[in-house]
Amino acid sequence: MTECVECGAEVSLHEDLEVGEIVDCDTCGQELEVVDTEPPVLDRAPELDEDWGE
Amino acid sequence: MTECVECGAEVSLHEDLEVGEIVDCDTCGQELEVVDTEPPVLDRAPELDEDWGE
Amino acid sequence: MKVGVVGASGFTGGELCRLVSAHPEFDLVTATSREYANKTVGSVHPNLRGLDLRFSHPDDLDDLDVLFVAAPHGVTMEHVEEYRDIADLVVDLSADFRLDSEEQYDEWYDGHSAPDHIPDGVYALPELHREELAGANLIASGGCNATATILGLKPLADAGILDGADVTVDVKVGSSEGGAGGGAASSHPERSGVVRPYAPTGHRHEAEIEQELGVQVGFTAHAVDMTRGAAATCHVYPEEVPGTGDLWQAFRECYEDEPFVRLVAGSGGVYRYPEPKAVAGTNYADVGFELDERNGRVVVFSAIDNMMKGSAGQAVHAANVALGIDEQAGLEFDGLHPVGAP
Amino acid sequence: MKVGVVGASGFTGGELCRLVSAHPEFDLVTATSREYANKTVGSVHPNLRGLDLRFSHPDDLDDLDVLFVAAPHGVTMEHVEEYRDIADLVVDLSADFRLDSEEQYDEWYDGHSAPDHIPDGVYALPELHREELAGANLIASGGCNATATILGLKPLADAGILDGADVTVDVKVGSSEGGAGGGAASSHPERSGVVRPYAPTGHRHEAEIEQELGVQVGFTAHAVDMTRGAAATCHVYPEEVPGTGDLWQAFRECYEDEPFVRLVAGSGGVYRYPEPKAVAGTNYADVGFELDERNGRVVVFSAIDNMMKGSAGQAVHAANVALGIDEQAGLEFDGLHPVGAP
Amino acid sequence: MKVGVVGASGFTGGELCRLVSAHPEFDLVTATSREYANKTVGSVHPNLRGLDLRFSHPDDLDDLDVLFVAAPHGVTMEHVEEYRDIADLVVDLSADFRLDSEEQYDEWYDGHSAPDHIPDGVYALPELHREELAGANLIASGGCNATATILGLKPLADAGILDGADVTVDVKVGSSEGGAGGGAASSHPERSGVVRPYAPTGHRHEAEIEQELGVQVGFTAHAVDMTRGAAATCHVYPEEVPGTGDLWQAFRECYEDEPFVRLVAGSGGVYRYPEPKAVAGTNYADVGFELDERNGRVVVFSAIDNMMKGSAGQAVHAANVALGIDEQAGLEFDGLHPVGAP
Amino acid sequence: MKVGVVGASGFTGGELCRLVSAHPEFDLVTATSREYANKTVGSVHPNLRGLDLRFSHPDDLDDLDVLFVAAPHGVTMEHVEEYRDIADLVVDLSADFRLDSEEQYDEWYDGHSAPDHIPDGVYALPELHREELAGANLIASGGCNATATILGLKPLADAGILDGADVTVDVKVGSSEGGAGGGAASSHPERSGVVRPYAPTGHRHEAEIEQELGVQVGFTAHAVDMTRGAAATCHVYPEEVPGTGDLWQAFRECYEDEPFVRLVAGSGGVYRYPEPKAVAGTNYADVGFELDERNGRVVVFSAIDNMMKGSAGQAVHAANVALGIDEQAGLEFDGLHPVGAP
Ligand SMILES: NC(=O)c1ccc[n+]([C@@H]2O[C@H](COP(=O)([O-])OP(=O)(O)OC[C@H]3O[C@@H](n4cnc5c(N)ncnc54)[C@H](OP(=O)(O)O)[C@@H]3O)[C@@H](O)[C@H]2O)c1
Ligand SMILES: NC(=O)c1ccc[n+]([C@@H]2O[C@H](COP(=O)([O-])OP(=O)(O)OC[C@H]3O[C@@H](n4cnc5c(N)ncnc54)[C@H](OP(=O)(O)O)[C@@H]3O)[C@@H](O)[C@H]2O)c1
Ligand SMILES: NC(=O)c1ccc[n+]([C@@H]2O[C@H](COP(=O)([O-])OP(=O)(O)OC[C@H]3O[C@@H](n4cnc5c(N)ncnc54)[C@H](OP(=O)(O)O)[C@@H]3O)[C@@H](O)[C@H]2O)c1
Ligand SMILES: NC(=O)c1ccc[n+]([C@@H]2O[C@H](COP(=O)([O-])OP(=O)(O)OC[C@H]3O[C@@H](n4cnc5c(N)ncnc54)[C@H](OP(=O)(O)O)[C@@H]3O)[C@@H](O)[C@H]2O)c1
Ligand SMILES: [Zn+2]
Ligand SMILES: [Zn+2]
Repeated sequence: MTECVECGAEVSLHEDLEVGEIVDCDTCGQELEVVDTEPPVLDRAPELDEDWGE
Repeated sequence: MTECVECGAEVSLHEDLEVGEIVDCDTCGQELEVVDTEPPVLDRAPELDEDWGE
Repeated sequence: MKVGVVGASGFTGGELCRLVSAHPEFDLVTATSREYANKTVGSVHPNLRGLDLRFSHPDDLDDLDVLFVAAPHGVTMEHVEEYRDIADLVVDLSADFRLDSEEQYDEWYDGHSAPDHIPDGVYALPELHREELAGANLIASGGCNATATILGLKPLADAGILDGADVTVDVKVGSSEGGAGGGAASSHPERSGVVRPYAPTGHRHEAEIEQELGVQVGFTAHAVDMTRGAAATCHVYPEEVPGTGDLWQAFRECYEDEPFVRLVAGSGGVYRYPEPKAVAGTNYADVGFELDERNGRVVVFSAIDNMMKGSAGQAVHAANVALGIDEQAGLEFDGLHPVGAP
Repeated sequence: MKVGVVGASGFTGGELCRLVSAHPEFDLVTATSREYANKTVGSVHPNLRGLDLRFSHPDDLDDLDVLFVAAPHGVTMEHVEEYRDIADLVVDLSADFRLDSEEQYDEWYDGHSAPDHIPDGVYALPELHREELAGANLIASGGCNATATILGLKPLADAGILDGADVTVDVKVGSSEGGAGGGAASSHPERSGVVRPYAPTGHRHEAEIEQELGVQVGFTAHAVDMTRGAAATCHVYPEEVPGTGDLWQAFRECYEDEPFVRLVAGSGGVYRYPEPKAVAGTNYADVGFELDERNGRVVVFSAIDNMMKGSAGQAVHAANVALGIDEQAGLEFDGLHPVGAP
Repeated sequence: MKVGVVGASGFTGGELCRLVSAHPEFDLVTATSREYANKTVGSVHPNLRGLDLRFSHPDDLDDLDVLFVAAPHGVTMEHVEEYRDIADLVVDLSADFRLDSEEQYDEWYDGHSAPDHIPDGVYALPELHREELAGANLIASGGCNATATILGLKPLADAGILDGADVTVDVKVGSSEGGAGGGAASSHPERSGVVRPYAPTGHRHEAEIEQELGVQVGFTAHAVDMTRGAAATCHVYPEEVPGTGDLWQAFRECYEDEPFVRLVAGSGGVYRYPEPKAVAGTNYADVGFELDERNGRVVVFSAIDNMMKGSAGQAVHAANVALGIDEQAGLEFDGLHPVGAP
Repeated sequence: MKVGVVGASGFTGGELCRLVSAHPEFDLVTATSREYANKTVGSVHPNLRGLDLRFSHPDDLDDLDVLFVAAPHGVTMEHVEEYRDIADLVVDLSADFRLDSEEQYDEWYDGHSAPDHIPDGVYALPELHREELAGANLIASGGCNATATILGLKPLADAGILDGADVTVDVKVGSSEGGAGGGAASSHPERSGVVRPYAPTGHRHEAEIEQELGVQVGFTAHAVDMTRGAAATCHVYPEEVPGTGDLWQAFRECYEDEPFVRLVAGSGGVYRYPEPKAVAGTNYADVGFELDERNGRVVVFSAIDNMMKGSAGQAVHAANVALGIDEQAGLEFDGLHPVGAP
């Protein structure tokens, strides 16, 4: 069990976690990148903004 | 000036026409493939259907 | 020319005000409304905020060159003497003078109170009646669903393809067709997102269609979620199935010199067939077709803006013809892209 | 029962997840997506935020009681051995097992890669195949336009009214029919407010309709501005025109015991005929009709939610029948009023 | 339990009929309408066609366990004695018993005709008044815009972040908020596609917001093109700008045990923040926020279905609490995806 | 004058083609598209079917009097030497030359590749820069949200009411703002019916607003269900609350001679305040306000068509000014009524 860096909730993780994988926090929905696996460490995943004309 | 194979209208063509180019008929909108250039010969271009779930 | 509009607070009346006020030969001098008399036209029609005109009461009409009447069925027949007295040219948008004989009114409507004027009425579509319109002084603008249907089927009628054919017309229309009033069924929560059969059978536009094309059609209209627009899908099973070339020839012969009818069929891209949003705000009728060889069927698509080619635009077009003005005067707007549900 | 959904990130797949997870006898244990593997199902389908499940890859399917496959045409035929190995009951939403013979696939699709399984496929509509469905282990959920059409015309077919009749089907559908992908034509600016002929002729659902009803129909589909919903207007010209009483009898005989077909015709109020927004979110098919004596025509209206009766709901209904569960289990939602363009 | 609904032909009344009739502990025995008395409930609400119930006149109310009143403001205060006589629990959806004192009614409404009952009224939101609701017998369901606002700002209020803060609330609502009546402004042609300021200032919901949160807000509401839904964007400039972690803590503390409030913020995909269509048909309030460090601003988003959490759902939820029933009974529907403009 | 449009297959590029081709002084000679090179302009923009012009490749630009560039950010800065070589006047619709200094680009965008040209760029709004525009040869058309905001707040800025005021801008925009591309979030099923916060904080238009008004604003934008249109609601808390008379005076002073800004506030009828559908297709900005005495707040409403006043219309207007042509040339269209969700 690892804490979400965005909202602080615990994020449930599946087993064969790999570095670089993206999971989402089920509380706040933040996309999290797995930066380490033993123990699992999560960081905010780079965001892809919607492209809106301006 | 070449006739559109779909509607029979004359299709205005630009100069440096190349075989394989796609132009559209300005009467009926049919996409036409240039199959020969001297003289220009046009045929129906292969259609790309919209993908509709069914 | 001094031009007036009766029923100017309504939807087609507002559209007429818009067209007349921007028309190079017309001066909008009178716009009537009983409910909004003395208010500015722009207070009802926000697009006409720049217009320096107030509604007047229909009882106070003065001499005019042209009078457009955009009131419900029955109003013009009641006032036709008065209107023709006031104006050299009366263009009526209701059904009051669309049919050729009193008998037809008895069959489809509730009788006619001014039958003597029926013979003077010319059906407004220039694509069918350009010659009779020249010099006419009573013009009956067609029904919007009828207009879409007639323009879609006319090339087939002319080419004899409708002779003995089974014809079904399935129409989809926007909410402005109901006019500015509107009860529960046209409230936003009930009317949004519908595909609602509103005239499954017995629609009175069948009368016009039959009169203009000489063919009886099974007609059904559905309300769909748009404000402007009418689209007719005509399913035709001819006795003898024509080829695609025959069809193109029929459509081109019919319309190649028409300024307001465009052939749209078989093109690539998103807009392959006629559809109402591509003509919204314009006086165009887009027509096209597809051949269904498997079923021996010709499918004709026709799309108009019911506020324009289906009413106010058709009326101005016919008036232009009647008055010998450039046909396209005041009707040059080409529409918008992208546009959502206009 | 352990239930899985392949294609769960798509529109019908998401609907299946919704239905399965709320179903009293089903446990949603697997939902596949290649693109969103490891993400929560709720990240794609916001209505399923409460679901404690992440997408898995379709290669990692485990043993299941029921597998629903909501992938594009061709996927199930490619994997059918594997799927039937994994699950006792496979319910496929694509067209892969809808038609009765390899020949039909050759005619309407691009051939079939698992023809040996074709005979096992049962067409999912319980209204037509309740008995074959009991105990089936390969079910082919019908096309949405075909479903609307078949349910509308079935009473007339059974009553012999279609024999020798000319039949035209004019369909209006919402944007979810195109699935979750979507190119330029389904972008909001281009797709809003349309009445767009998207399949004027040659629609592949004709094959199913013909197979199920034994009648050839002229079929045309239009995209209209709604997300969920398909409405079929069937214009039937019978050899002998029936009376209204005959029609009511035909419809009532056909559907009076059907839990998911409602007769809606001639009622008062705003909602007089079937219309898609009145069935949105539900598994109902509303069907109704009107007689056009003048033109010797019967007009049949049929409305469904393409996500439900037209796909996921039909699939669950058929699975219920196949598994001997209460037919209505998991399909009790009655829809909303008012509702805009759902 | 025997349950009745007054105003059942209206929008929130119809929603109550839907919820009550599917509720495991409730029996819908009476649904009143003056206009449609003796017609089936399904003739007005097409989703309730399966309901075997006809409208009765409100004068003919019999003994009930629970009475929901979904009539315009003023009706309940006029009949409150009678209603409380008839039913053990009266749940009123109007503003008649929302405010704590007669003075407030004098300030914001046109006075109160049954001030003695004011102290008995409990504001319905269980998130704020769960304890007072237990055993209440007069419940005042909140305003929909107020509900969206209060639920969005409550965590900040509790955390002291609103103390001394400037707060602006910019609301966007659907057309069902206007009820089933509707004049010209809510006709489909005029109401479609709008972003229309309908209550720029002085909205009466400010009174409830102030009462429940203890903070004065600048409030502006806009009509937008949807039928169901209310979205509040709250722009808060706190005296001291909190960090994102503080905000998450405030929101989680407030709502982590609430069955009907979900935190939605910062997620990926299409649905990153609360939006009304993701909660349409459900009793959820989705709330989320974003920190604007540059401007020292906290932006809070809150989205509800005005027919549900904003009225009928809130009313049933509160009744469940008052009656000691499972809070979520009858409110389990999770909504649809995809869904257009519900 | 010979005029070209780069990016003519896009939304603002198509609008420019429409405006230029109907402009009395302009000749549209070149419209570029890489994707649709050699196809007719009408195949992409159905409203321009009558235009006898095919797309050419942007590499093949010839000498022009005016070049409009409607490509994504970054394209113009990359090609600015070439464009200015080819054309006497370059009007760019992107953000590339809107800001006054390289530093600002570094802060808000990803740096600038042609900083030497920055000083030449004139911000296009004639309401603010009419004098600098006269004779300009590099014009930067403003952002649509920025335009709506700037025009709404300018009178308050000029009157000193913004000095020390807290200002929040809550914007609602249509789907055409995203351009012709569009991924999942802008597909019709996902984008319909939304009230979706898409830029809760940190919108880059804040830079322009700050530059043009000298005031920092808390800015949040929401996608709503329309195609054309942007509406800004500005909530202003001035240090000293002005009276309604002061406000009217500020607005009238600012705009009474402006051909494209209309004051709309407090009128009766359905359209009381600015709203985007009343300006759809036109170059008007409608602005209005309401005073909230209770909360010491001025609420300003501003509505534009993002395709017109928010981009292509503003660009043509600025070009007219720069070239000394009648300001309103080519921009006379007054919009439609009724109109749905254009
Ligand atoms: N909507 C369409 O798509 C369409 C298409 C083709 C033809 N038409 C025909 O055009 C006509 C007008 O339709 P609409 O949709 O514009 O209707 P509308 O919006 O309801 O407007 C009708 C107008 O007529 C006025 N009016 C009513 N009774 C009158 C009377 N006795 N004398 C003078 N004015 C009267 C009303 O204004 P006041 O009450 O303020 O005087 C009202 O504004 C109808 O005949 C209709 O069939 C409409
Ligand atoms: N939409 C309707 O109204 C409707 C009605 C009746 C029947 N149907 C049928 O239902 C099926 C699904 O339609 P839809 O509208 O839901 O489409 P959709 O939204 O495009 O979803 C299709 C899903 O299939 C998955 N997928 C694609 N290729 C796959 C493969 N090779 N293996 C496993 N999964 C694959 C995709 O997910 P990933 O890429 O993430 O794996 C995608 O989410 C189609 O056969 C359609 O004809 C649809
Ligand atoms: N719509 C919303 O989003 C919303 C949200 C929160 C609260 N509310 C509140 O809920 C209440 C109902 O709103 P609504 O939107 O459902 O309105 P509605 O659709 O207009 O319905 C009101 C119903 O009340 C009935 N009614 C009117 N006067 C009555 C009387 N004197 N005695 C008995 N019944 C009477 C009417 O039915 P008959 O004429 O057939 O009897 C009508 O169907 C209002 O107080 C409203 O403020 C509404
Ligand atoms: N949409 C609005 O409301 C709005 C408002 C104000 C300002 N703007 C600005 O206006 C510009 C255009 O926006 P839009 O909404 O019209 O976008 P759009 O619909 O996506 O169109 C952009 C067009 O630019 C062309 N293009 C792309 N890269 C190019 C390149 N390297 N060289 C030449 N042409 C290129 C593309 O055509 P091909 O790929 O076919 O060449 C495309 O059609 C953007 O800078 C935007 O920020 C837009
Ligand atoms: Zn989190
Ligand atoms: Zn051609």
